[in-house]
Order: sequence, then structure tokens, then C-alpha cells
Amino acid sequence: MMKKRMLVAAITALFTMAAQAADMNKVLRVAFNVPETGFDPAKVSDTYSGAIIENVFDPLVSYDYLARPAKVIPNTTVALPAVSADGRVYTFKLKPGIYFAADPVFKGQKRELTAADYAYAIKRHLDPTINSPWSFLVDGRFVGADTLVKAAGKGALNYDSPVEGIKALDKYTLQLTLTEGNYNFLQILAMPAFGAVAREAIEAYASNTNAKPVGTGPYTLKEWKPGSKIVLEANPNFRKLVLNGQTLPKVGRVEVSIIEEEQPLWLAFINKQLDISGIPQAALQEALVIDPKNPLNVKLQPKYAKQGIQLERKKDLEVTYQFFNMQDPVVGGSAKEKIALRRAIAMAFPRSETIAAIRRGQAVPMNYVIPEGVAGHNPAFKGAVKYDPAAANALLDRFGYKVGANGLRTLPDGKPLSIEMATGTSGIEKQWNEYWQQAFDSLKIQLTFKYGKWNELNKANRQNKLQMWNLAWGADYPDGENFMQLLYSKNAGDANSASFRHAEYDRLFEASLKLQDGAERNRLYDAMNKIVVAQQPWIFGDTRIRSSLAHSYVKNFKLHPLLNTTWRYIDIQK
Amino acid sequence: MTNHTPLLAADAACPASRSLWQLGWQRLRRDRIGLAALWVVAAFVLLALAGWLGLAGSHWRHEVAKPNTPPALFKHYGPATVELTAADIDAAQQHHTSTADASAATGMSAEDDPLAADMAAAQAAAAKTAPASTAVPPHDGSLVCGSDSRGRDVLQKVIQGTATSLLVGLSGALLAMLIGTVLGALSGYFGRRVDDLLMWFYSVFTSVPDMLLLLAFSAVMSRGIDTVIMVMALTSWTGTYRLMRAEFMKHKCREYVQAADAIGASHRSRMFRHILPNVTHLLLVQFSLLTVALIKYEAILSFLGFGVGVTQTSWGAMLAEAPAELLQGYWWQMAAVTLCMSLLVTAFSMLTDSLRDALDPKVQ
Amino acid sequence: MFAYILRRLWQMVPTLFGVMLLLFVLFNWVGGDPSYILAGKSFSADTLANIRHQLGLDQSLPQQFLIFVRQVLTLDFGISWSTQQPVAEILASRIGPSLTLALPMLLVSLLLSVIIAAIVAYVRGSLTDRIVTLICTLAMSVSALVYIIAGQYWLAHKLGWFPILGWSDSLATNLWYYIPLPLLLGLVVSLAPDIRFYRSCFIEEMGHDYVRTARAKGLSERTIMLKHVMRNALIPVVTSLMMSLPYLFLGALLLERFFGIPGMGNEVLNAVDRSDFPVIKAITIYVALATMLFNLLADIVYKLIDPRVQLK
Amino acid sequence: MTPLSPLLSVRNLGVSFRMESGEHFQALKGISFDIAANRTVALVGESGSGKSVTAMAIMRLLPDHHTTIAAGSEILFEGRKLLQADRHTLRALRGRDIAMIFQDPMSSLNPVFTVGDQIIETLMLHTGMRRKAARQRAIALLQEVGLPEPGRKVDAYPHQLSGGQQQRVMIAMAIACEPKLLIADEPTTALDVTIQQQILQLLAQLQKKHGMAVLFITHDLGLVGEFADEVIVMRHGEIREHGPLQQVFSQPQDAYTKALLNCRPQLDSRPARLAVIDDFLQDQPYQPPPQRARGYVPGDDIVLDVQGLCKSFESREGLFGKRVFHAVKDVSFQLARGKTLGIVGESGSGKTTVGLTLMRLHQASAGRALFNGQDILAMSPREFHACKRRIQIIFQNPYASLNPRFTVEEILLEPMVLHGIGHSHAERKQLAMALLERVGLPSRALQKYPHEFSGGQRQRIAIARCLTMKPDVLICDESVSALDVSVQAQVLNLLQDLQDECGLSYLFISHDLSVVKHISDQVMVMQQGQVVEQANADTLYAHPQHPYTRQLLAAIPQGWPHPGGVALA
Repeated sequence: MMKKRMLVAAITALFTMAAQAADMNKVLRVAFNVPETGFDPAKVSDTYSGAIIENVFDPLVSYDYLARPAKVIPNTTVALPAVSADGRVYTFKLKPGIYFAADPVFKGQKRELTAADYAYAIKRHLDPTINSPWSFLVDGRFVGADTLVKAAGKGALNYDSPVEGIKALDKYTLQLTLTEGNYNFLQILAMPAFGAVAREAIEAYASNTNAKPVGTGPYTLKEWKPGSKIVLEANPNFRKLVLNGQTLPKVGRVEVSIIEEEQPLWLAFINKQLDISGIPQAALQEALVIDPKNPLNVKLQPKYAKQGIQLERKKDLEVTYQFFNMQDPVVGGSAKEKIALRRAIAMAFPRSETIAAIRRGQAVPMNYVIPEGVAGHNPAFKGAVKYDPAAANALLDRFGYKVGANGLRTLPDGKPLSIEMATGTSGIEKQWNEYWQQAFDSLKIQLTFKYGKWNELNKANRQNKLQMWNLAWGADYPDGENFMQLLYSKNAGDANSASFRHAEYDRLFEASLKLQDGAERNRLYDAMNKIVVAQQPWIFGDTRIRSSLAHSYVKNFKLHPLLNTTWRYIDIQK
Repeated sequence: MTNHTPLLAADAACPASRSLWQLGWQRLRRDRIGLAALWVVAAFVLLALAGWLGLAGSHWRHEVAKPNTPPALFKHYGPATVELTAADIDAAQQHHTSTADASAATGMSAEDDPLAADMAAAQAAAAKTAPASTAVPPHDGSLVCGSDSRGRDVLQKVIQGTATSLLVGLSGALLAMLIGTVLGALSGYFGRRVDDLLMWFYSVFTSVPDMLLLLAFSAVMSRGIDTVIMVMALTSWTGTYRLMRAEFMKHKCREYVQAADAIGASHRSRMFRHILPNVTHLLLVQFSLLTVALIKYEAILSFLGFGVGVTQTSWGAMLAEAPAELLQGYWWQMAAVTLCMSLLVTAFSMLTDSLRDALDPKVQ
Repeated sequence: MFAYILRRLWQMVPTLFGVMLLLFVLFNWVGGDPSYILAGKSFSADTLANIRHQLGLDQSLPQQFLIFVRQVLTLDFGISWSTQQPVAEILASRIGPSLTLALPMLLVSLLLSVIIAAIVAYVRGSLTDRIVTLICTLAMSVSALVYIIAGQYWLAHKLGWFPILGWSDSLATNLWYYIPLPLLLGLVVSLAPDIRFYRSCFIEEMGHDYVRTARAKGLSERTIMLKHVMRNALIPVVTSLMMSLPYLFLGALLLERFFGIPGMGNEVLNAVDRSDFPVIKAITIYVALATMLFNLLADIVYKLIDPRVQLK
Repeated sequence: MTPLSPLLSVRNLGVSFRMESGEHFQALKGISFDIAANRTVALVGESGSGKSVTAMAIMRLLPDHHTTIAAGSEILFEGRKLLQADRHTLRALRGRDIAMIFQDPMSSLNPVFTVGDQIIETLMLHTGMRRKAARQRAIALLQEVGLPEPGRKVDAYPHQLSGGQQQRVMIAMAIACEPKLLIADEPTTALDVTIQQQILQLLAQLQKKHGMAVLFITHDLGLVGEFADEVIVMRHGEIREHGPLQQVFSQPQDAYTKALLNCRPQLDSRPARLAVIDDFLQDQPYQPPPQRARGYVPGDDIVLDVQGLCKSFESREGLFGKRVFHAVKDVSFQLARGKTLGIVGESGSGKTTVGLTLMRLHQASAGRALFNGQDILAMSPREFHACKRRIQIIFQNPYASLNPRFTVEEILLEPMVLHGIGHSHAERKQLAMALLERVGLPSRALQKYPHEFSGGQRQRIAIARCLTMKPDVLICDESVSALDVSVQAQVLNLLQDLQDECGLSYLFISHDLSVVKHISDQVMVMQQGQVVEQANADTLYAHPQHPYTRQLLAAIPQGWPHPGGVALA
């Protein structure tokens, strides 16, 4: 069976320069702890599906595996694109001789990757019938695209109608014209969601594009049992990709199991049923020796180090924050006593304790809206309020939040004060809630929890029904703009979940958009951060540091700050 | 004339007359296992009562020891991991900052903060009244059941958990029985249309998998004891319904009910004054069965995230923490809960068996 | 008989309708709005409206219910809202693993529990009986959760007797490699109550007059037990068995979750979590249908074992 | 075996049960008797006399764990000590040498095996026959016990046979191995009179034919005359009298035996009141009371006039079909004030349905029931409520007709409260005590629960409950059938007294023709829901018109020589 497949691969390889480097007998076994949803780049947005898409599809540009900080490099293009002087026109030259993975849709023909495929892939994100979760990245971005979208109405986009902004000049040349300059555009294009798709494949599998990803990437989807197992196999048609003298990918088969419970996930790794795994929160202390002097200084427990297990760490490009609904009559508003209430809650929350107990020290407190590793971050800025419940109480006293007969504070006007915090129902969320309860207890403010699934809470938040909720924002691309926009008033109710509206902030944000990363923009960002700290729409959380483990026989194991997976670089030598 | 009744001659010496309940109680008292089980259950109920009234386990949320301290007896068997504290994080952060460019350290200056004056005043006030640091002397190694991940006394938690779980079990069972009995009585007693309608209702409920009903009901209601109880009642009334329906069907044809009909007793009187007391012993047995089932149900429900909130704890909520703890070798919370739960559930099951025998009117 | 089956089938219609109504109310009322999942982390109101339109959520409730009715009639539940896979395919791929775990569990459990129950009923009142009963009661008192967590931790991880988890495409591998531990833990959970129930069935039958007749005939106790009592006691056993069959599909939810078995139970949890209404609808309707059919089957089997039963 | 040595010899048998309360109850207090080969011995006694215990002790079927057999007890079967025999010996004896027939054939047969299988099993076990041969033998046996179509019935399940047929199967099973001793424990109690007659005759025939010894256990002294050689009368675990049939009947020595013989209503006499046991336990010799004349006379005030009463039940069948079962078809009768109308018939004849329909416990399908000129069947429930107290019913089973969770006080006071009788609780309680007194119970019975009373006492409580409402008509639905004869006589006397005192009218439903004859003025015979004959009691019994009536009358066991009577075959 395996031999036969290799034979076929060898025959097809005769006609191409591509060499099948992967050893089909090598299997990489990994696990997701959340079920994936599907593999149509224009339809899904979750990290786990993204990890698969990343390996099946090829975006125009990608990141250097080894360079730190992350560096955009050409992927299917000959070189980085030529950018016009005004920063609006990008011209890409594709490498010829890149082929899609074999698929019945191509009727046995080899299908070469063309510029039109990228144009098609980008347009799909605009298609109203697809409802791409990434549409916010492309809406209004390309010249002439709006007219096309408007023409489509609720129906499908007319892909054949030419668009000024998304143009395949010839078979290998793609020209993208932006409505305005954007310094993050290449990073956006490096996202797996913008990998090339073959139009005929999408149309042939129109009813089920999620299960039939056909791309030019290093792997193809071999088997998919939704929510249970995903098997990737090396794509025999994959172009020749050499890194440090090694032809990629190395591993012929990647098996992804979905294991939602922490215990089996961790035990499966320890018992070598998985080759690479993250460390579940519960197992952090069991797996790592954490230096209390510097919790970020960790090493593997000797018993694991002895086995040759490798530890890799990366700081996530994310912030976590507890937001207040700024439109809420109780916790929102910019009156002084409202700010005082929010400030007091922030001051009463024992953030360091949560980092110690829940994160096991594997996080750094957030002090700036932009996390470390993202352009625009200011490590010197100390935005978080000091933990000081006594002062918080004194502050509330000053603003007339008196303690009533029942031992709970009331609003200054004497009405009862009760705050509702939205939360999920998982065990870890419960741990967080215990600390929130402790914080509110110390303030003598009544706290209730509104439990719900993520989508229900999201809906409630959009309907302005929440008061507080905890969210995390991971970088779509490593630029500060991706974070600062979280408090931009035009994004209120969407990415700006706190519905924060502040004229000065907006003015500064709009000004910052016109600037490239640099001191000038950083100054604006600092000013904006000060507004955020003063107004307190968020209580700053933390930025997690992720540890990943691999068994000794896994070679080339290294984490990348922006790539979801590094499977194509990994080798197994048992 | 036969007024002369030697049959009752011995009557004068007869002991006080006893109802079937009293007879049942007597039989139960003679059943040593049943009696022991009754005492155990009673002890648990007392404990739970103390828990509800705040007499026991009310300090379960206090952090009295270092996190994950092993039980006193197993002091040396716990894993030797170092628990981080907030101070460690703060210290590391200080350290981190000092190595960074201190000159660029920015933050919010007073002129940026609308609350600057108030903050200063509040901090001053707090500093003045600041009590001496209220660090709790850690009870290291002296806790019978050890401490949990937040340094709370597991024993206190178990007591509080007993209170909650028992409350959940008992009231869930009670509510389920109430629904089941009322519907079952109506259905069995009136038959025909009423029965058809209620049977339809019943078969609909039994056809939908319990788990799904549970998930759906829990999703609609907010979290907390009341919800857990409601959800359980709504999913577990069917057994009682079936039982009561059959019993009412049987009893309504019994001669004593017909006799009551003949003397003009109303439907309500016949259903609840005549028949109900005659099936109560079955209800009692059903009640204890249901209670046990619901206590175990609660554990699963909590594990799936539908349990009680953070201000309450229950056995299920504690068991839900077990997998994470076990990974790190902290077995004592699971052990304590399992032990307690086994004891109560075993006692309850044995009591059920004894009750079944003791209250069976056939055995006389 | 034929008329009876026809009538019973006919009676399923209102029940099924009720199930649909209940399901519809529950999930349209509480089930969350899946469009918020599909829309991703940042989206416009238009996108949301579009998604709702595509899912048919913008139609009036009666219309949506009508669509549901049509789906049930054609048994075509369309595609999953979260993965967009045909629901039929999802279910088809899930049923196998569920049954691979559940059927052996059912069979082994049935066999063991009937045998043990018969033995302890035969020696009722003896020390053996009391010990077995006590063990069963004790075993029943521990939460299934504890068995699974502790079983996986100690038996698979610490002792290494079993794999931690996993599933393969080969039935044989599953049966001899992956199934044993979940099977064992499932048995520990299910055996005790079964033994107790069957024991009481046996003991109840042993009190009947026909047993006295059999003794008066001079039959040995063993013959009485194995021939006369067993056949009668099988009636409640078979009934309870039949009733439990539909739950096979869903029953081992926790086991599936901990042991990575891609079965129905896990799928239901995921579907509820993602408000994947089509999958929930399909599973519920199928389980409801199975429940009703097995109830009917139970009555027919009942008739086969017990000639007294009149099918009305 | 010499004719002198008895087949079975019971010596000094004492059996006691450990009650649940831990006390011991002496069921048998050291009884001794012999059964010679080929003889039929009848063991007679009322409930609780220990007769069934005796049978079970012989078979060694008493439950081991709470039975104690007194030391010195001995049961010898052909010289073998049964009480000491091991299991194996016992098993070999049971079914082969000693066989037994039980009271309730329905529950005594295994419901899930065909009757043939159950006979074949015995045959194969004890005779070593092959299955095929055993089947042939089983068919032959079924033929012998008079089962119609034995070739077909051999494959029938017990529930497919009628009660009489089931009992025939039991008998066939018992005689399959030609036992030397057949123990028949109340074999006919659950059967209708006509069937009872046939079964008794069958047993007598088989006894002769196979030369078995038979131990025949019954509570009804009337049955044994037909074929017993000897009679043993038991009471409270002791033998009161033991002698040849003729002697026991004609010259009873024991007062209890005399009482038993006299307290049963006879067909040929109707004393003003029946003898009760106490009459014989007193010092004075029993003086038979005068006879009572009965019958409707013209000018009787008709209190209840039933016209064309019908009642049918529906059951579902097929896909949409319904089957209608007519339980009562066009029944008409009149009940005169202060008189008794007896309704007789076998089970399923619809007699009980008539009573329940008149009480509106069943909804009548058609017909009228004029009570003081008003049709009670057409009344609204509200109107009928007022009428309810005027018509009352006493049920058959005294154990089931009183709510076990009510005290007697609650039972008696409930109807008074419902119908507004008495003005205060105290007054009602006073009335209740008076009524208890009237039915022969002490007033302290008020605080007791039904389970603390015997069957007869409970029936008195049920009567007292009806009397609280001072009804005009009392429907007695098999009200004395479940009672022992001695108690039955007391209750019948009580009913008679009450009728005389209060002018009650009785609708007396019973399958026992002697009892009906004793208490009724007019008798109505029902068969399959229809009235086949209706006449004054004396007329009907003397000159039955309808064949069915004649058949019923012929089946009454009356085969013993009693004063002035002639044994009927």
C-alpha cells in the first residue's frame, strides 16, 4: 500500500523538479485540545483549523523559521513584492512550477499555481455567501472591491468581474492595490487564511469545502474525523523546499488527535503516545522546575530531562484583559465616580497571585495594550494599577459607595450595587472566578456571574447586555495597530468589546495609522495607553508564556512566534 | 343476637395499636444493618444541616494553609513542588523592570489621571488605617484532609460539599417526586384522556436522551444550586411518574377506594387522602433511590461545568478538580470526597433496602 | 401481531412530534446562536445577518419548525453548522466507535451480571450473598468519574497495563488494544447495579408458587433455578436490557471523552457546545426513534419469553 | 407392606414459625395421625388451623430458615423417616411417591412452559422415560383427567386454560408417576361450584383407579362427605376430632365439629339465625332456632327498580378495532323494602358488575335504576352524591376494602363528615362507638388499624361504615365468601339482625347457593351477563326451571348424612 503510493509519487515526480523528501514511514503524533472546525481558509478562523490550513495551503509570503524577531520572507513568490512609492500597489511575482496536490478535480492533470488563484482566494473573503470570519481584514482594503461586494448583495460574488485592486497581471504576476497605505499588509497576507486555492476545486467541492482542502502546501489532508482525528500526509507535488540542506517536509504523516481533557492529553504525551505536546496548566508544576526567584526561569523536571525530552518556550503575542462595558449605566461612563469604581475593582484584583497560582508563574503581567514582541510595545510603560485593596476601599468610600446595612456597598445614590461578570463554565474559568469573587468580597461589592458559552456571551455583549467579561486577543499580525484598534470607537461592539468611546483616543489612533512603526508612532501609542489607564475600560491581565515539549527523537523542534505549527521542519529519528 | 364477642376478649391486654408506619419503624429497628445505615444517613443529614446553618464548614473559603498541603497522616508523601506566591511574581517583576531601561519608565503621571487627587487621598487613608499584615499562619501539616490548590482546608470543603450535595440530592429528589407523583397520580387515577396526554408527555421525555435534556436545561438556566436542582428534577421525574401511575391504576380499582367512592369521597380525597398514603412507602424507597442517583449525577454535572458557582462547593465541584490535582500527585481531595460519598451512598442504599423490606405491607 | 406492530408504529407519530417540539423549543430558546461562532472574532452586522440567513435562523419560528419536520420526514438533517459536514456522515462515522465500546460492554456485563446474580440469588442469605451484595453496594457508591480518572491514571499511566487512550481504524486493534481499559472501567460502573437488580429479579421469582410445585415434583434446586426461575426472571432482565439499548449510543460519554473514542457521546457534547443544532437534532431524533423501536422490540421479545403477555 | 402398617404416619408433629417480631408461633402443637394405603383422609379446619402446614411438613416444603420442627416429631412414609431424610431421598420421593396439588393452579404452574412440558418433566425425572414416550404419556394423562383435546392442549400454556382445566393439569402432573400418596391442599377453593364438583369427582375416580392414598385438605366440611374415608378436624394447630366419615358426621364428639356442621347454611332448612361456634362451646346443649319464612309478597314496597340494565366494556383490538364485551345484558329486577334479593352465578356471570353499576362505580351502558322513583343512573354526579348514602356496598375482600392507613375512627367518621351526619366531631364519634357496639366490636377498636382485626371483624367494620349513613339498600358483594364458616355465620346473623331492626334491603351477591338460599327472599340466577331465572327463593330452589339453575344446584356439595338429610351422589 505504502509502496504503491510512493511509486505513484515517484512517477509524478519525474515530470517535476519537486523531490519527495518526506519519509512516509515517519509519523508525527500531536494533539489539539479543542476540536477543529474545517479546512476552508475562507470559512474558519480558529487556531486549530488554522494549524492544518497552514500546512495544506501556501500563502504568498511567510515567516523565516529561524529568524527572531519574526521576519517575512517570500513563500511562493520569487521575492518580496515590489511596493509602489505610496505604499498602495503591491506586485508579486510567483515562482513558476509550483503545483497543487493531486486531486480528482484536476482529472489527472498537474495543476500549476497561478496568480489568479491568489486573486480568487482573496476575493473569497469578500464573498457575502461565504461569510469569511477574516472579512474584517479585507473589507474596504482593495480598490474597487466594494463595488463588487455591493453588486453581489446577499448573493455570491462575481469572481469573473475584474477588480482594480485584485488583479492577476499574467500567469505569475499578482497586483494588489490598496485603498490606502498599510504597513501590515504583508503580515496579513502571511496568514494561512490567504493561502492559494484552486477555483475548480472549490467549485467542485462547493458543498463541502471544509473537508476538501486542495492546496500547494507541504501536506495534504488524508483523513478527517471531525472532532476526533486529522491525518495529514506529505504532498508529493510539493515544491522543492530546502532549509539548511534538508529537503522539507521530513515527516511523511502527521496524526492529530483531539483530546479535550487535560489528564489524558498529558498522560498520552508522557507515555509516548504523542510526540509533541504543550503542557496542560495542571501539569505545569509536575513538568517544570520553576525558579521562585524568577518564575520565567524554568527547566524540565529532572525525570523528564533525563529522558531527553526537549522544552521550547515562546511568549504568546496576546493580551488578556477584563473589560468593563463602557455603555453600562453601572460600570460604564466617564464620570469620576464611575472611573473610581472601575479603578477600585482593578486595584482589588490580586493579579500577581493569579499569575502565581493559575499561570504557575508562566505569564508576565500586562502593562501596555500591545504585548511584547509586537511592534509598538513599550516595555517601560507601567499601565497596571497597583494591587491595593485597602486603597481601593478608601477610594470607593470617597466617592460615596457606602457600605449598607447588609455589609455590601451601594451606589452613591443609595441604590443597591451589584455587578455581573460574564464567564464560561470550564474548570480554569472557575479558578479565575474564585479570585474575582475574592476581589469583590474585599471591596464589599456584590458580584454575580453570568455563565454562558462563548457565542452566547458574545451575542449578549453585542446586545450590550454584559457588564464585565474576560477576553484574550491574540495577534493576527505582529503590529501594534492590531491591538490599539481594540479600543477604537468605530470598532465598538465588535473588536472593541468594551464599547470604549473616547474622542482623543480616536484622534490619536487615526493619526497613528498614517505612521510606520517607530518613535513617532510609539509616542502616540503611549498617549493612548495613558488614556486607557486613566479611563480604565480594561483591567490589564497578562501575557502567557507557552511551553512545549517534544520527545528526544523529535528533531528540529523549535517554536515560532507567529507560525501555528512547524511540522514541516520536524524530523523523527527513533 | 351476637353481641357477645369473645374474639375481642383479649383486647384489653392488647398493646397500644400501631399503624403500618409504626410497624415499619419497628421492623426497621430490628434490622441492624438498616438501623446502622439510618444512623449514618442521619449523621450526614445533621452534618449537612450544620453546614447549611453555618455551624460547620463555613470557613471553607479561608485559605488556612499552603496550597496542596498533604493530609497530616501523609505529611511526607505529598509531592515536593514549590508553590509560587504573589510575592514571587512581584519580585520577579521588579527585577525585570530594573534591568530594563529605567530612565524610560513611564506610566500615567498625575496630570493625566482625573482621579489623581482622590487616589492620593485614598492611598493615604489606606496607609493610615492599614492593619498589620493579616497573613494567616499556615497550618502546615496539621490538616486532617490536607489543603486544596488554594490552601483551603479540604475537610471544611468536604463538610460544605456534603451540605450542598445532600441538599441537591434531597431537594432534587423531592421535586422530581413531586412532579412524578402529581402527574402519575392524575394519569393513573383518571386514565383515558388525561392518561393519554400525560403518557405522551412522558414518552417524549423518555425518548430524548437524559444527557441532552440535561445539557439543554442547564444551558438555559443560570448556574447555582437551584438550577442544578431544577435540572435534575426536570430530567428525573419520569421514573416516579411511571411508578405512581401504575400504583394509582392498581389502587383505584382496590375495594377500599371503591368503598370511598361509594360513600361519596371526592376524587381529590380518594387520590390524596386514600391512595397516596398507601403508596407512600414506595415513594419513600423511590426517594432514597433518587437521592442517591442525584448525588452521583451532580458529580457528573459539575464535571461538565454545570455545577455550583464559586461561592458554593459540592462533592461534584470537588471531584471536578480531581483530574488536574491527580496529574500533580495531589490525591487527597479526591480521596476525601470519594470516601465521604461512598459512605453516604452506601448507607443510603442499604437504608433503601431495609426500608423496602420494612415498609412492605405484605410482610406482616 | 402485525396489526399490533402497525398500531404501535402509528402511536410513535405523536411522540416523535412531541420530541421535535421539545427539542425545537429547547434549542431555539436556549441553544445559543451559532452564527456568533461562525462569524469569527471580528465581524459586521451584515456578516451576522448573512450567516443567520444562510442557516435559516432569520425565518419565522413556525417556518423553522416546518423545515425541521421536513428534515425528520426525510431523515436528512443537512450539514453541520460548525464543520459543514453532512450530518449523516458525521453520525455514520460516530456510531461505529460508540458501538465498538458499548456492545462488548453490554454483552460482558450482561453475561457476568446474570451469572453472578443467579449464583448469589441461589445462595441468598449466605455469607457469599452478603459479601457480593456489599461489594456491589460499595462499588455503586463511587462516582463513575472517580473510576475513570483514577483508572486512567493508575492502570494506564502508573502501571502501564493499558494505553492511555487512542483509537484506530482497525476493529481488531481497537478491541484488543484500545478498548480493554474503558471496557473494564465501564464494567465496574455498570456491573454492580445490574447484579443487584438481577438478583432481586431472581429472588422475587423464587418466591412464586410454581417453584413450590417444582420442588413438590422432586426437581433439584439447580434445575429449578436454571430452568424454571431463570426463564421467568429473564423477563425483567430482557426488558431492562432493551430499554438500555438506545442509550448505548450516548451512554459512555465520559469514557469516550477520556479515552479518545470518537463516539456519539463526545459528539453530542461538542455539538451542544457549538450550538450545532443540526447534529443535535439528528442525534436526538435517532435516539428517540431507537428508544421507541426498542420499546416495541422489548414488548415483542417480552411476548416471546412470556406467553401470557397479550399484545394490545 | 402389610395392610396394618400405615402408608404415612405422623407422630407428635409440632411446627413453629419464627415470626418477624422474633416471637415463635406454634402452628402445629404435636399432632398425630395415620394414613393407610388406598384410603382418603380429609383434613378439615378453618384458616389458621394448621392443615396446610401439616401438608407442607410432610412434603418437607416448609421454608427452612424460619421454621422449627419440634423435637420428637416424626413423619414416617413407608417406614422411612421423612424428617431426617436427606435432599436426595426427598427429591426421589417427591413427585414419585408423594405428589401434591395446590390451591391456586394458575400460580402453581410455571407460566412460561407448556403444560405438557411440565408433565413431561416429572415423567422424565422419575420414570426415566424418553421425551417422546413421556409426551405420549402426558397426553394420555391429560385424557385421563378429562381435559378436552389433550393432543392439542398438551402444547398449551397455563394461561390458555381455564381454572378447572389448569387444576386438571395439576392433577395429571401429580398422578403422572402413580404416587402412593396424593396430597390435595384445597384443590377446589379457587373454582366455581360446578367445576369444583367435577374436580372432586375426578379425584375420587382416580383414587379408586390408581389405588392411591389421598390426604384431602379443605376448610369446607361439606366437601369431604363425597369421598373421604376418614375425617380429621383441626383447630388452632390441634386435632379436635378424628374418625371415620360416617361417625364424624353423624355422631360428632367434639363441640367444635358439631359447630362446624351446624353453622353452615343448609339448603333444606332456614333457621331464623344460624348457629355459631359459641353456641356449642357453652354448657347448655344447642337448641335449634325456629325456621324463618322468606319470599316477596304482593304489596311489598319496591325500593329499587332496575330496568334493562346493560354494561359493556371496550377493549382495543387490531389496528383501529375495538372489541366490546357485554358484561351485563338487559338485567331487570325489583328490590323490596326490608327484603333481600340474592344474585347467584359463577365467576364471570356479571353479578358483581350489576352491583358496581348500581353504585355507579361503573358507568351503565343502558337501563334505568329507579330508586324511590328517581333514576339514579341518569343523575348528575352532584345529584347522585345525595343518593349515595342511601345505597351502600360491602365488598368481598375484608382485607382490601378498608384503607390500611386509616384508623377505624377515621374509616367510620369519613362518610359522616362527607354527608354532614352529626354536628360535631364528638357527636360523630359517639355515633361511631354506638355502631361499633351494634356490629359487635368494642368501642376501643376505634383507635385501631384494620390490620389488627380478623377478617370477620373487618367485615363488621365495613358494615358499620355503611350503617353510619343509614342506607336503605345495602349491596353485599360476596360479602361473606372469604370468611370461615363459623365467622360467616356470625356475619350473616348480624346482617339479618340489622335487616330486621332497620328495615334494610339487601342485594346479596354470592356464588354460594346455600348462603343465598338462607338469606334471600328472592333469587336471581345469572349466566354470562344475563338473568336466566328469577323467583322467590323457596320456589327457585325447590323447582328450578332453567337447566343452568339445575346444574348449579346439583353441584352443591351436600353429600353427608346429616339430621334429616339424605346423601346425594
